[in-house]
Amino acid sequence: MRSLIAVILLAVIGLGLALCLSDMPFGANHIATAEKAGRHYLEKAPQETGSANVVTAVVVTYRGFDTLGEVTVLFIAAIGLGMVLYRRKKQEGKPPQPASFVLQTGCCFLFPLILILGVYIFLHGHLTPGGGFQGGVIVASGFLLAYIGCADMKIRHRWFEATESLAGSAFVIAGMAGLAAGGSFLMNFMPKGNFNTLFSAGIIPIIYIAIGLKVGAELTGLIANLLERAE
Amino acid sequence: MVNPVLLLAVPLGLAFLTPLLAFISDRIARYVPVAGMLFNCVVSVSLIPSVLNRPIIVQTGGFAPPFGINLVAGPLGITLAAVIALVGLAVSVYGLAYVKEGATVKYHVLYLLLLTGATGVVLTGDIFNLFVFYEILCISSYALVAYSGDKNGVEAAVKYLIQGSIGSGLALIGIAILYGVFGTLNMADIARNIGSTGILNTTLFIALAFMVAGFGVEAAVFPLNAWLPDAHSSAPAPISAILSGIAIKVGIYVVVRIVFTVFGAPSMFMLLVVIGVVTLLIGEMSAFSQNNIKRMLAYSSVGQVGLIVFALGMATTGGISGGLFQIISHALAKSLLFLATGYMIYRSGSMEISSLQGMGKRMPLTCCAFTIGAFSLVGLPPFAGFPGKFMIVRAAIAQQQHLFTFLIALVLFGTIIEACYFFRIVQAAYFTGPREEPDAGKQRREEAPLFALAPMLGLLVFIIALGVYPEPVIRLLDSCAAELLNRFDYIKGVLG
Amino acid sequence: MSFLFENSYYIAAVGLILIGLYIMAAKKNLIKVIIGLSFFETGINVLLIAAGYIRGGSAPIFSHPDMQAGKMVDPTPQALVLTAIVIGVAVLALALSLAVRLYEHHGTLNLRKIRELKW
Amino acid sequence: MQIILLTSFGGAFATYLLAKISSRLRDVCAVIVSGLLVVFVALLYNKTPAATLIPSFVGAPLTVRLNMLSWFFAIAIVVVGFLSIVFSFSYIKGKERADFYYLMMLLVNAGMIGIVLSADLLTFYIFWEIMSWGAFLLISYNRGPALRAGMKYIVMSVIGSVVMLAGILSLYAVYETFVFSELAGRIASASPAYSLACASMLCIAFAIKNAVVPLHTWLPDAHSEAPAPFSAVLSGILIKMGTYGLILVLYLFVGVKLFISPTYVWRGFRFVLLVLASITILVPSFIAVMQNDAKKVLAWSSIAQAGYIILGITFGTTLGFAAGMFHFLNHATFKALLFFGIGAVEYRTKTRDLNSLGGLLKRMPITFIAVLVGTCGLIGIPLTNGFVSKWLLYKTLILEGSPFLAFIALIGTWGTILYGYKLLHHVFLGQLPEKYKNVRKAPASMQFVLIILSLAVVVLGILPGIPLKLINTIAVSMGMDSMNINIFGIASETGALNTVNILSVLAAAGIVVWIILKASKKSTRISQEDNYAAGAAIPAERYSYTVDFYNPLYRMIRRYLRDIFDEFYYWIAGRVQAFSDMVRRLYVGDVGCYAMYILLFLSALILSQVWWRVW
Amino acid sequence: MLATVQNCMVIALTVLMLAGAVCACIFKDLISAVIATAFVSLLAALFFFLLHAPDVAMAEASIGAALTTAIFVIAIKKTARSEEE
Repeated sequence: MRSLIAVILLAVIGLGLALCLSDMPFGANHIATAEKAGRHYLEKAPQETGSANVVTAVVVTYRGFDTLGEVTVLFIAAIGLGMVLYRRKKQEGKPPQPASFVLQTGCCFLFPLILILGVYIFLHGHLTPGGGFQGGVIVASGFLLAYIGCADMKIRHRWFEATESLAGSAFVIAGMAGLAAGGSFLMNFMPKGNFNTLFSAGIIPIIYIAIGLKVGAELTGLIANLLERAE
Repeated sequence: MVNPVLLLAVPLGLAFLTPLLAFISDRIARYVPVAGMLFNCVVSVSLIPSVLNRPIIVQTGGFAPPFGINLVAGPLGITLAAVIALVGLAVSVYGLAYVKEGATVKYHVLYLLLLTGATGVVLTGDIFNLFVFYEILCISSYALVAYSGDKNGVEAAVKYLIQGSIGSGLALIGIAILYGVFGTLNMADIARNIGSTGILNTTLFIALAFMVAGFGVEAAVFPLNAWLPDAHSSAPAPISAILSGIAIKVGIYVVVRIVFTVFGAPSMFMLLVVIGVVTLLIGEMSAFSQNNIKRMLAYSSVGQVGLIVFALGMATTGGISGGLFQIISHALAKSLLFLATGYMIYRSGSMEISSLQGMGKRMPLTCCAFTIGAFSLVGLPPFAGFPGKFMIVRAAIAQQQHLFTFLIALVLFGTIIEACYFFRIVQAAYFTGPREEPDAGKQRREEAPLFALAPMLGLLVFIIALGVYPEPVIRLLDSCAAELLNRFDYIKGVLG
Repeated sequence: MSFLFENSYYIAAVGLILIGLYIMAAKKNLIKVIIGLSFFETGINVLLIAAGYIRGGSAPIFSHPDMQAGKMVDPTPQALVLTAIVIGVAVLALALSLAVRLYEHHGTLNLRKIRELKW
Repeated sequence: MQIILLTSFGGAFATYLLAKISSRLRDVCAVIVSGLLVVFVALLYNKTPAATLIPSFVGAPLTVRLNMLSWFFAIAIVVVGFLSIVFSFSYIKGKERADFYYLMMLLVNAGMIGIVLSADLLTFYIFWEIMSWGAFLLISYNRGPALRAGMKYIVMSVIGSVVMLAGILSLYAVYETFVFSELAGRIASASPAYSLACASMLCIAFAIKNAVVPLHTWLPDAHSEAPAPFSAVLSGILIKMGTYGLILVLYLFVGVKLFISPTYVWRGFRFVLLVLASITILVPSFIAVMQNDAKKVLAWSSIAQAGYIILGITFGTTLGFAAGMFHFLNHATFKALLFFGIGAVEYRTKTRDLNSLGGLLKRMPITFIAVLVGTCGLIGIPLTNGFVSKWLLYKTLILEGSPFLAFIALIGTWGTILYGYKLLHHVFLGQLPEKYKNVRKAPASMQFVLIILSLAVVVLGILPGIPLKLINTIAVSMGMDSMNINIFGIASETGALNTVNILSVLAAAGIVVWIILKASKKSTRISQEDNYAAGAAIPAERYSYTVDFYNPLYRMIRRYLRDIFDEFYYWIAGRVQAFSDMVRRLYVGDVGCYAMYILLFLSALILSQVWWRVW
Repeated sequence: MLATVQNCMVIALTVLMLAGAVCACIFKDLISAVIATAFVSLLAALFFFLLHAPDVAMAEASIGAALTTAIFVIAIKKTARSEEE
């Protein structure tokens, strides 16, 4: 009964969406004119920000404020998860079963490689696809692997907390520096450098490093919290 | 002049720093929200005079509005930011005393971020940025509702989360449609593209419908508000106060901003009015026969939301400034009520109204605060609720339409019901319970601690001050109403 | 057929959104509901990216100096979707942690049975 | 003027704060404040100051002014207020939360002063509400059944103020002003339907406060459950704020010319008011006869007496107006007196049940005399002020050709005699129950109040010219004909009234009766125990008390005197409650359902657009 | 020709994706449902790639397909695995 009503309602909503989508045909060039933001980004991003990856330019500079908010959301999720799963007394759970030897060795072998990959991705965010988030997630998945595989690995939460706190503050401080130096928050006030090289694009790599570290630390903390609760 | 972006950057930075500070000492971390809100309070109040003439447009990243994200510190935004900071300050001081158990540092961080999210929503001029701040607000409130970790808190948080994420998802669909049609995310730019057609075409209307339904969840208008009674009644007292006082107001702000400024859709105004009345009636009626006091207050918030939406939907200067005044007075009064109730429940150990017996003797000051808050909500002079209700009714009658006459009758009926249940509680607090000899009362007095009383009394002073001399605020709100009504001024102000 | 060719991305997006909403409205199990939520969010992301696609465009990265800005897809939705994905995972993580807590309290995740707060 | 308001409000809070230091200081402060108010108001006699309190409050100034009408009401308020505070002295001593009690007493008083002083509807409304919620807190003060009474009162009061708000704002919507004097001129030219609508809304609001019959149900409970001093204020003054409001509406806004004009609309309106007023006299008078709670008797009597006032005022002629206004003043004195007297009895005996009281004549002589005087005034026995006003009223009714109404008013007076005597007898005459053997006299502060008011009743009865002169000035200022007043009454062809003549006639009659009594056989005193009981001594607890005093009458009229309105209101309240409970079921607690609500809302919006294109 | 093949492929992917979603809806075993979810996420990442959004594709693949699944599995481990009680 409920499913039926739901299907009917969703049919109506689907109809509405379809009507909308017929107004924005797939693949049409909706940013043809110059005053559209998308066109502006494509044409001006290399000069204005010095980043080869326009998406990165948009994420970090044009819509940097969004990114700050997004980092905050993740921060909230990490903290909120810790709060929800907070336990007054730390109970001693039974020690986790050690993983099989193959898994353990594989994890320990892969762990540094994954970390390096993650760091590479967020360092090259302004040049190649990827950036702070993707890199951070990859770092976190490395830690996930370590948690699963190397059961005896204990990383203290405080380090993650310190990292995310520092990285977050670094983001805000970079923004404030922009405000102080250029008169507007998150201003890309540093020299742009040579286009398409690692040391270019002003504060973008710096912010992306901060984001990468922060996202990595947050997601790791998140997983660690969940896992701890599990055992 | 201070840059309004600091209203967001400073609390954000403080929130990020808090875990570090907590390494040094938990005591320092506790005072971070107080510091952040104090800062916001000072800054936003000091900004009010300068934004009255023309809004301050703040660019981020140094890019001109349609290309970068901009903040629009107009009268409306700054006024709401000031209210948020003010109520936030009071509640954070209260939290110092109230929040003792559990992950206190995390609580304070989330609390500060919740208020930052709310401030961001009212200040931003970019619709996706609005969505992001809206999510900050929502997600931190999901987590905070479950702060105590008890059965009801977690259940309420789960329900809130599910409904809230459906809402934000729908809103994001609306934003996606708008972007697909216009290729821009700046609210002023979208508004300029929509123009002043009056009647929207189907696509735009559906985008609007998605956004109203989505953001309406946080605004708690009738069919979308089922999370509210659960969440408000199960959260810890300061969070209930913030949710009722601030969070739903921000939701209302978003809906109104979208309907008025972005779409300029006069055809939606009537819908708002009708939804408002229905919400009001359902909220007040549901509150009428509640035995759980926090749930009753929560339903009363639903009713008040209805009243506010009704007022804003009238789309006249009088109606809007009445609605905004009601937002302020309700924010003050309802957070006061929740704060007072928090300690009453703490002392009596039960949320049943019958357990409030004799509270007037046990905690006289808290009870007095509760009573005045209740009177203010009912709209009795000389408290802040009166000018708001008065202006709303005046604006509705000034419409001089039969429909409005009918609706205002329903609204007043709702007010009567509201008066009934609030007076019942006031009676229960003062005039029931064991009769005591005047001398014996001294040793049984268990007043709330000073840190909890101070913010209550602060809010009380504001309620009475607003009730006795509302004129400066009304003048401010009139310019807010003008900002909402003249969308072309807004567009011109942002895009030049 | 050409309709399908033209709009298959949209169909996928809308389909995901609707299935997600259906799961959220009609399913009893909280984990299922959260799965529905993740579909819903994925669907919106696909919708946004599809809306930003420009026929014949390339990825908005100047990996070679001779690339032209006119031949690129719109980067804005991609930035938005990046944000939306992260927000989505944040909500998801929080929801799952709440589910764990809920299970500890009620011993079930059946939402029809978890109805202490009502009326 | 501002000083008056400042004293009244500031004094209330000062009293409360001082009470935290010592209760002695509190009493002194309360008396000083209320005494100062009497002085201030008295000093303002025949002056017409005006002032602005707040230059702009929600877009309109808050202004106050004083004229003869408001002075007339104000002096009654402050005097009764002062006396009630003095009376409270011993009444409230030793009860819980006395500080709060004083605060509220003074606050309600301040609110009422504000009402009569206000020069515009907005100010009026604000003070009206302050008075209303203050009274609510005071009515609930006694706990127990008082809670129910308080709820009933505040619900009806809120309904009233909501209706009033609607009325005020309907006026504002057209004329864009709240000020009385500006409104007064403009309404006369409005369309009859519109002004009738506004006038009836305001009248409903005032009728609730004034307890005109279909809207009276809060009053009996509230009056009987409130603390005695406040009952006096409530009955004597507070409900008369409704009268003040009615006078404002009928004589100032509508204008007396229009009100008694023979147009269809206004004739009908006036007719309805007159009928309601006469019902208000008739039915409650007999319900009062039936009550066994001393304060309930007085409460119902208040409704009936308010009916006389309304009858006089709605009549619209100078004489009627004078009758109404004078009766207001008289009612304030003698009803306050009665409440104070019964309060004193209650204070000493801790009960108000008429059937268990009796024979207190010897124990509390001063109280007895006061209640006797009050009852005489209530009934309208010559030489008390009640006689004068009732005489004026009958005169008006008969002269203006409404003998039927006069007849109803007379029947009401019979009822008054019945319950007045019942009250007097049950409390003070008959046998003294054992347990009240040791009842002491009322405390001095109470006796002081009782004596003052008794004197006022008699003085006003002998020298009615003092207030009538004032009333005449008011009437003239509102555009009515003048009367020819002298200190002993009215000298005119139509309604000559001279208390000197009456006094002499009465004196003569008294002498005759006394002579007859002297000449006839001397009465013998008989001991209480000396009645026939088949030889056995009657145990003390078996004394015959008068329980079913008017049993035959009671059996006769009981059937017609159910308070159907009260039952009806309870029925409505029950329905609303049941319906609210049903509405609450909407929140089923299942989050899937809630998700469906959201989808339903969205799809309804989309559907309405796609199919009907409504937006 | 190439375009047609690609179009057909996209249609096939769409069908697969929706089928995966429906499967996730139907499966009583929550772990299977989560695997189906991961599959859908992976396909979504592929879609993003096809729509020339490599950044998003990376994010979706790493977050949607890997991290989310891990969190889901951990959470299911701590609660009940089967949908029915």
